Amino acid sequence: MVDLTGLSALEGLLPYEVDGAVLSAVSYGAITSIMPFRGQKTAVNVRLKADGGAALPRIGRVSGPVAKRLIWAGRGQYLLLDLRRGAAFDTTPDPAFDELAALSDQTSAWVVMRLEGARAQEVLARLCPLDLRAGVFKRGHVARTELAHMAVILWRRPKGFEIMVVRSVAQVAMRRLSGAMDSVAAQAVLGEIS
Amino acid sequence: MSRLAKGGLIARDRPVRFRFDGRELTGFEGDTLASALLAHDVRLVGRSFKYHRPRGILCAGSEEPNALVKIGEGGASTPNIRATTQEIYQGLIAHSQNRFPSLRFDLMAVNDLMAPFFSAGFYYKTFMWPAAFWERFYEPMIRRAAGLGALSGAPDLARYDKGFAYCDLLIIGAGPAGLMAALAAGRAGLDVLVADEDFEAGGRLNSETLELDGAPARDWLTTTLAELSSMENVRLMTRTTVTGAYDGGIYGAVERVSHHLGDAPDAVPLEVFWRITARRVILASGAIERPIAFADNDRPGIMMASAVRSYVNRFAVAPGRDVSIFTNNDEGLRTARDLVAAGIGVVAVIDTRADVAADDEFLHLRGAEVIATKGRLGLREITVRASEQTRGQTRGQIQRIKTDCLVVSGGWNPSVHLSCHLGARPVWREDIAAFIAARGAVPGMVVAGAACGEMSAGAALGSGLAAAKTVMAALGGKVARLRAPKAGEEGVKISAFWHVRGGKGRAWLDFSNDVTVKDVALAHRENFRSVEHMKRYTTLGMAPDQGKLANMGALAVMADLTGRSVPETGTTTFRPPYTPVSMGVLGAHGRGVDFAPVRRVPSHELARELGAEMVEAGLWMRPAWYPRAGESHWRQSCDREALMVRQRVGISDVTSLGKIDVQGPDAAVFLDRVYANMISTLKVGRVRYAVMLREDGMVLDDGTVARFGARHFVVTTTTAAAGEVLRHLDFCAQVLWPDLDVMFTSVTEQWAQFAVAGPKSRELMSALCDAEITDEAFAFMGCGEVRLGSLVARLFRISFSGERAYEIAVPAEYGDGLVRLLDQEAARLGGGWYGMEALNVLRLEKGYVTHAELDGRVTADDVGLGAMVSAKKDCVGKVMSQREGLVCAERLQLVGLKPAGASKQLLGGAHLFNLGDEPVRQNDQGHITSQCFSPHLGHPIAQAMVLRGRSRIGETVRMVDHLREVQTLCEICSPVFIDPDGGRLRG
Amino acid sequence: MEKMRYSGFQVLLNGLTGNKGWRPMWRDPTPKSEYDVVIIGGGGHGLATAYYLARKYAITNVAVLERGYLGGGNVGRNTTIVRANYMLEGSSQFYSHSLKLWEGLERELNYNTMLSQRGCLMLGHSDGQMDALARRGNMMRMQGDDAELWGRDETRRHVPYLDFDNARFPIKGGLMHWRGGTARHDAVAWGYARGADRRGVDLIQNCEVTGFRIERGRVLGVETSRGFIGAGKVGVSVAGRSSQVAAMAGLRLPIESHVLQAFVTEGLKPVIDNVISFGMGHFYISQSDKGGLVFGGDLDGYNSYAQRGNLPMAEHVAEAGMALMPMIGKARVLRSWGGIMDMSMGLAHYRQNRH
Amino acid sequence: MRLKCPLCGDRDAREFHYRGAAKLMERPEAGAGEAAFYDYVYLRENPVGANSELWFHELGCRAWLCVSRDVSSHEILSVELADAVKRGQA
Repeated sequence: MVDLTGLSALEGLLPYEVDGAVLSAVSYGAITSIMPFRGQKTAVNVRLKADGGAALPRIGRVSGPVAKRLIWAGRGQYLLLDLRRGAAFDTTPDPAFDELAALSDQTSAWVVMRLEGARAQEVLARLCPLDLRAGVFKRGHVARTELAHMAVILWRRPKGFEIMVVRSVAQVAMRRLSGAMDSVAAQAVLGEIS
Repeated sequence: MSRLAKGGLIARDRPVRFRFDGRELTGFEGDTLASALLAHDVRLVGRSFKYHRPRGILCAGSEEPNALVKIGEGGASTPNIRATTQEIYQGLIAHSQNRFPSLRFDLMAVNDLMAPFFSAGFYYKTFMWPAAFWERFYEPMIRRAAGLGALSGAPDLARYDKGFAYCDLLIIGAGPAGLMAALAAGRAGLDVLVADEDFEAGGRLNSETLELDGAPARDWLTTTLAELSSMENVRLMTRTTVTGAYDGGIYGAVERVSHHLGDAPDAVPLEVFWRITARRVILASGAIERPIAFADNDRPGIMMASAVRSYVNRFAVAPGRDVSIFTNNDEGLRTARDLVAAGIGVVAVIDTRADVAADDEFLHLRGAEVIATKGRLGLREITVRASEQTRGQTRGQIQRIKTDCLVVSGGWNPSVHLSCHLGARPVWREDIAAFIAARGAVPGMVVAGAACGEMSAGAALGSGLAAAKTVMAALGGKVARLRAPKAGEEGVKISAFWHVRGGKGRAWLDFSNDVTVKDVALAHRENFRSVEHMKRYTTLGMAPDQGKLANMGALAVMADLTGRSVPETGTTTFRPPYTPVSMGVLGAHGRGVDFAPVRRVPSHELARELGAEMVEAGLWMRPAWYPRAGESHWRQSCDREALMVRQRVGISDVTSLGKIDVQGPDAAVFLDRVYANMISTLKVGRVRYAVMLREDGMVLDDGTVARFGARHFVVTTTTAAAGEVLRHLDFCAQVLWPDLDVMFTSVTEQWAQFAVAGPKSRELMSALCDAEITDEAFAFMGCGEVRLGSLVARLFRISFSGERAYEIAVPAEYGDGLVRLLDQEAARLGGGWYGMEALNVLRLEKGYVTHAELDGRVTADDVGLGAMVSAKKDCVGKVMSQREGLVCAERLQLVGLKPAGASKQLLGGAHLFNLGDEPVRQNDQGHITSQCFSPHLGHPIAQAMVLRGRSRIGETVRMVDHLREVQTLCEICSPVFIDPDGGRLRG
Repeated sequence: MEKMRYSGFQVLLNGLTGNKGWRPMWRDPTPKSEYDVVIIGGGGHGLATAYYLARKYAITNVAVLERGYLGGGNVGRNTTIVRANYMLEGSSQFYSHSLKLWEGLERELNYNTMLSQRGCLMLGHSDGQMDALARRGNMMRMQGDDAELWGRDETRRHVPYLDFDNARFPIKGGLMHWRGGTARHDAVAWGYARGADRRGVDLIQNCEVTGFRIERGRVLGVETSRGFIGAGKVGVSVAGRSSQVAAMAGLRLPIESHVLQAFVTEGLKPVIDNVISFGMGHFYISQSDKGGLVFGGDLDGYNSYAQRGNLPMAEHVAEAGMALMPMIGKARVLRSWGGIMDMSMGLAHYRQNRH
Repeated sequence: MRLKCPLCGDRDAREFHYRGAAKLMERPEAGAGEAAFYDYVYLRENPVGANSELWFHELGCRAWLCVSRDVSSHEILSVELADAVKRGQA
């Protein structure tokens, strides 16, 4: 019987740190897409709560504890990010949801990076057209947007952001983020000396 | 040396060495290249575009038309840099441009002697005979003369970056108006971004000897800048030019981060391009002083008055020893006073106004004009005509004045550019004889200071404050109690005066493009009288400065000639960018592999280890072939791989194909509507090949539909069309049939998927999976879940090769693990990897189509899939696919081709003809869409689109490739070259 | 009006006499009450139509009505490319004929349109694209136009400054069409205008058509800002505004109006000899006789009647330029502008002399 | 340009994909015949001024939007979810 081992798309490439910012990889055990069928949102919430989780967040928001985070991920779609592998749903969607929502395992599909530090926002602003100002894109907010021509989902954390990109471009996204970190840090140093 | 002993904003304790045309010179930190050159009495800095006239520094800002130089040497050099904005740094190397062999002695200056024959548009009237001469002789000659600077030709390896910025208020220009507005808005707590193109904030306050509230303006500036920099909500960006206004409150801006540094650290970008989104904007871009046209007004030593004040007051440089001034407004007198205060001799002020009070400090000729100048490489003398109205002067008296610098002021043109980028036209203000920005020209933009005609510092400060109040009112905030400081000066008194009539030489309007008053007159004579015609005919305003100095004068000349007023004559269109933007920064991150994201397949690492050649497919990189020892040509690898699949087993990474989970109570109904064939009848555990049409009836894409449950399907798309198909599904679900309850999730990235094909594929699959893969559980076109240890995998028995084949999908993070396992197991069975090339061979042998055939112009019937369009239901594209022209017999249809002549060569893109027909367009019978060598058959095969092709199986046609000079005979055959009844597929 | 012939001799003669002898290139006639043919739109096509009606068919009682100034629409805004490297039935023949007209035009018009047949190169980045280029090139050769299929090495020999080593989309080769090139866009409008005017066509500027007078299904003439003008036939060539003008006559068209941006850099010494198009990047470029790099890309992608574009496309075009030829990084964009294109719903371009 | 997505808020237009006239919402019934489909697929009002059109928030929430936009000024007049508009019509 075979036993395959998983491999992160950013294996061995992170963390990356330059003055004022740290980019690191975050590993969620399971990521599940939940798309409630028509009229089933309440039932989905009941079911989620029965599993010890939070209800689905509002549009553009995050809900639930860190270990079992629920994020809004677009029109009619939510992602359950579970720190423990296979905690809520295994790769085979929970049959209890059959009539309630379209469930789809996305654990492998998304790669999550965390960008933190004093200049994290400035770094992200080099790549991302979203209005990232703290007064606009607040803690608990989540957005699907673009990062250097790639689709991303991002939300604000206490000291920075978590950034989700699809697996096939994870290395490109990482390279662009680390490049922006270099650029911002170097320019900041320049500003201090001149 | 013309450096003044004291004053200025230069750091005299920090000398900076630099070179100009090989000459070693020294300036100070705070100098521009222009000011440092003037400090060394370097007046000649360039040659003009067309006539190679000697030219000097005219301005002190980005509008400079003459002093364009090359900075740096070799591959990293930059042409056309304005010496007036380039800060000097240790070791800077600058060269003059557009001259040969040297700046002082330029052979091309012969053009100037030919000027009478090089009038506006002369080239439209000649160079037509003999016909062949244009390209061989005339044009190369014109081209060689073209341009000012030269690109090095080497790749630009400089680092460029981009960014997005958001603010409540963007203030464009950090002069008195902009700073006052920033202070008010900053104190009120707005999120403010101030951008200024200069390296010092302050605008004209740095260049004038003004007092504010009774103290030097510099004091106010220092305090204000200190306060602004202490505010967290205010960001002041110097060296940043806002270059364009775009829809939705978006502004483009270029930040020049390290042009002023000789050796910036590696990671420092040269420039950053900002996309700034602002709720409100205050345009405080100031104004640009305009010249007066008179004979030979382009000599080195003739300079704009405001520039001269900048050089004297800010850079502590005397632009000449005996300076004269030609003006139509008070700025001339102000300049004279500043010069005198700096200890520089003022020879005369030539004032076009007859009705102003005489200034006794210097010779003030009123009602006078400069009618000629002398000095080949630098001004030596001017000729002045004083008119009858001037007291103390006789009528029309001509006098010559020795002078080495002539200061010119023709009034001010407010910098309205950004207010016009969304199509608005500026409006005329008679009292200052200038166009100002129209109200509401750009939504959310308020104009302040000189840009809206408030020419004095006091008025500018007041207008900046007022603008901030307007913005605050609109955004619902309040300005703290704040007073604009009082300035002593008054507004500019001007009497419009554009050009001196009746002079003998040429009077230059556009210094950059060498356009004269006579050229405008000629345009008028030839009926090019609309401003756009005049511009296009004379090329006025099309040079690097985009007419910042020239346009108004030319408009006035044209207005004169046509008898219309200046506002009636109108302006040409203002277009972005305000000042030129480098391709490097606008296209930052476009270079090399960064141009588009690279998508990696799960087998990427192993493919690299195996030395596979990679090829792009959409944004993905996929292995094309896997060379083995002894294989030196791709065909060898490809042939081996293809035969391996036919004979044993091959494995291939098909992850890049689009995979979409379709779920929901209405999933089946929905898929019936988007696919041409019937999907709802598909049983759970089965797969169906399916075709999707566009609404116009053409094929959009093909793929498979697998049913995993009553309400759960997994559909695949081709690699290239994955994004388009998902968008189409969302469109159908949300826009066409929102009543259907169906959800899509792209699972392309979730599943690493591999094809396992060949007679031994079942054996391989069984070895891999926990349970044996039987034909009962997985018959041809069956699908289901299998376990690989703790993993649940999806298994599909589908084939794109014509062999018994499977596709197995595991969560992508296990992709690499599976890849290595597959590699090992395949090798055990004498098989291995096959790439895109072999995949193409296999599909051609079997007669399957790809996007080479499905090119957006074919119907399902054209490619032999007509029967798939179900008659029992409607679907997207069905009605239109049955249009007369799409179902008629006279269409190109998919067929196979095999060689029938001595030459076996079949070429993609070659066309087909009936035997005996001339190979011309009228006889075209079709073309080859794809071809390959079939190692299985031992000869080339092809797919072709042939007129009425399906009815012509067995016919011999001639393939002609004009481009590669190949002709051969080939036979039209079925596109299915192997196993037409599918025995191998079903096993 | 006196008809003046242009020549090197005239330029010389006038040069010696202060360029005082040049005459208006066209008249400014008052519109007559009726014409045999009225053409709406004084751009490239309208002027050319008037010219050929007069010269080829001796129909000279013709007026061209122009809302603004002659040649002010797309003919004055395009990127000056002239070519016949099309593939599909219809456009292929059309452009082939058009290029033949260009080739004799300056002598026919006695006006130098500066046709410069410096070659149009379309690049291919995959085997499939090379096959598609071969199909196109063969179609061109089959109807008598020129085309050469270049492999990677040959392409590199001709245009060594393209990025052959680090490109995201490697250059596999290209299709060269030597007879393609550029022409001075304004000059062709002015040349046709002068030619038509000399043959008696009335070119009427600042004359906007506001409606059609139609009786019993027949057009009798047009209402204009300068009054009613009767017409035997009315031709419409108002690219960008076709829908509106057609709607005045009660016609609906399968057209949307889109904006296409173009860009020019500051003048530079010659560095790019050919017209080069980079399909994968939606980018094309050439260098004008004045030294500016003239380039453009794809449509902005939304309906528009505003003759301006937006940043995303401008940035994309510049990124593609850097991807294709990283030597142009230090060239600076001087001006950008937008033209309005009539796009059919298959998104095939309707305009002649651009790409 | 910027569009105010009803779900995501104010966003740069670079996140969106433009499709064309909102008449595409009114797909004819299957039996409507070729002429009706020809009109649907090809003919456009192409007005100067306010235009009803469809945009897809492709790099955002993936909602199809029904946008009213002045095509002369590029001013966005309204943005609504296309499915809501469509259901409202039905």
